[in-house]
Amino acid sequence: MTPLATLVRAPIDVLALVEAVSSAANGAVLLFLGAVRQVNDGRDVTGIDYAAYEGMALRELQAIAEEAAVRFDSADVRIVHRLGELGVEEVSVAIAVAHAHRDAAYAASRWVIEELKRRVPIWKREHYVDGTREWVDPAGRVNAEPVR
Amino acid sequence: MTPLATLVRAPIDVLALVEAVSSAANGAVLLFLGAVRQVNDGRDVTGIDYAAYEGMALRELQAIAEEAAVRFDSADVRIVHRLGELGVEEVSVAIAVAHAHRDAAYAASRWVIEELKRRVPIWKREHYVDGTREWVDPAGRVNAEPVR
Amino acid sequence: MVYDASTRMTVTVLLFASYAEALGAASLDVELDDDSTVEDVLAQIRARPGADRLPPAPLVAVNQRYAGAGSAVREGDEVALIPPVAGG
Amino acid sequence: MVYDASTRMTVTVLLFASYAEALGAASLDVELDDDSTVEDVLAQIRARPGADRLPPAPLVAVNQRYAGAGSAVREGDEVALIPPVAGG
Repeated sequence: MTPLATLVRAPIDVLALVEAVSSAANGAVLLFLGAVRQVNDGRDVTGIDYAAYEGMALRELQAIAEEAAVRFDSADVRIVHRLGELGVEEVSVAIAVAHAHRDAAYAASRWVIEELKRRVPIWKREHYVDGTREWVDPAGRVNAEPVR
Repeated sequence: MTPLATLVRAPIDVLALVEAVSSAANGAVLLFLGAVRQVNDGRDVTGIDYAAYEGMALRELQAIAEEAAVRFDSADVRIVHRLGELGVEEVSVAIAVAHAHRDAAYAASRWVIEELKRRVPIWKREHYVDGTREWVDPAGRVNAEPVR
Repeated sequence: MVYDASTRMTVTVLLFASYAEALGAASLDVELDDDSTVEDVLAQIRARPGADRLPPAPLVAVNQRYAGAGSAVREGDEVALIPPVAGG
Repeated sequence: MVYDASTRMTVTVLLFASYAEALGAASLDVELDDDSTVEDVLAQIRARPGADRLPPAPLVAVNQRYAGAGSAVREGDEVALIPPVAGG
């Protein structure tokens, strides 16, 4: 069986993820992909590097997939997050969810990405056209200034 | 450019659909797949055949993709519906949506599948293990009895 | 030349899925006055054998767009009866 | 043998992303009493050069689980400071 969650350093095989959750019982499959945007908050981005506290990130991702199955009536969830350097348009995260019915598939997919963004110890550093790089704090955007 | 909507009689190339909506501006891609379930409303299904009023179905699917772009802030939408005989677990419909942000991507994806089910002239006939086949009426389920 | 208000026309009505099965055909030709409406088309269809298996007011499309009972039907229009849709 | 209530232990604190940059290291060893808490770890970290670039109450994980300021820290525990997460 495909693991519920994985961290990878190469392009994510999204088709394999879809196939992992497809089954004769599941009428709906939802695949969410997060990708690197060229412009973020008005700044020109040339790429992003993702870092993680790998052991804990994997543990949290697995816990999210397992919790989703409990919360959303046995939704079948697989999560892959990419680490390392990504260019614009590359996929950083892929979440595949399958369920008998689409209501639960949409709800579970959305819950998983929000939980991932809330609690999984992964960080991203944006690279800008001027050559600078900054760690992103989603609450205050970039960590350019010390948080006091 | 990939057409906004297509009707096909072979397995849907979901990866091509995802690639068609991916761009440097889109941070979120959502792929919805509808697949044939083995059990529907308690009856064992061996397959489904899909029929369409092809000209109008294509026109409605294109209209839905275009309306989604207007309603959901330039969401980029592609829809493929398969026709003909499908076995259990095969994908009957694929909807790819991309947007700068995931809120709009989820909303647009959900709107598109609901509109498709509401207004696109496509019909399905379920094949059951006992060899019988019945056209499905989503309101009253199967059309086994005359609707009066 | 005298204007003839009662010119007749033939319109082909497309049938699909359960409606095609009920009426035993994928299309039917109906004879209509040339100032007819969707309702006039339906009246003709209801007279056909097997039409008792259709609902009282089936959805109709004219030229591939959903059309109400009062919509005009003209020579050359593509008219279709639309069973309850079940795509997805 | 006399029980020694003030045994000292060394705990390694993992640092990531902006916190690793602020403190100039991917991990730091801190000396603690063996009945210490997360708050005691943070007090040690705050004394290090560069710690002024950390928020007053950074998130902490003990053994790969988020832990409150009062949580116990024991010999051999894996302690980590968690900057604001930005996955996805």
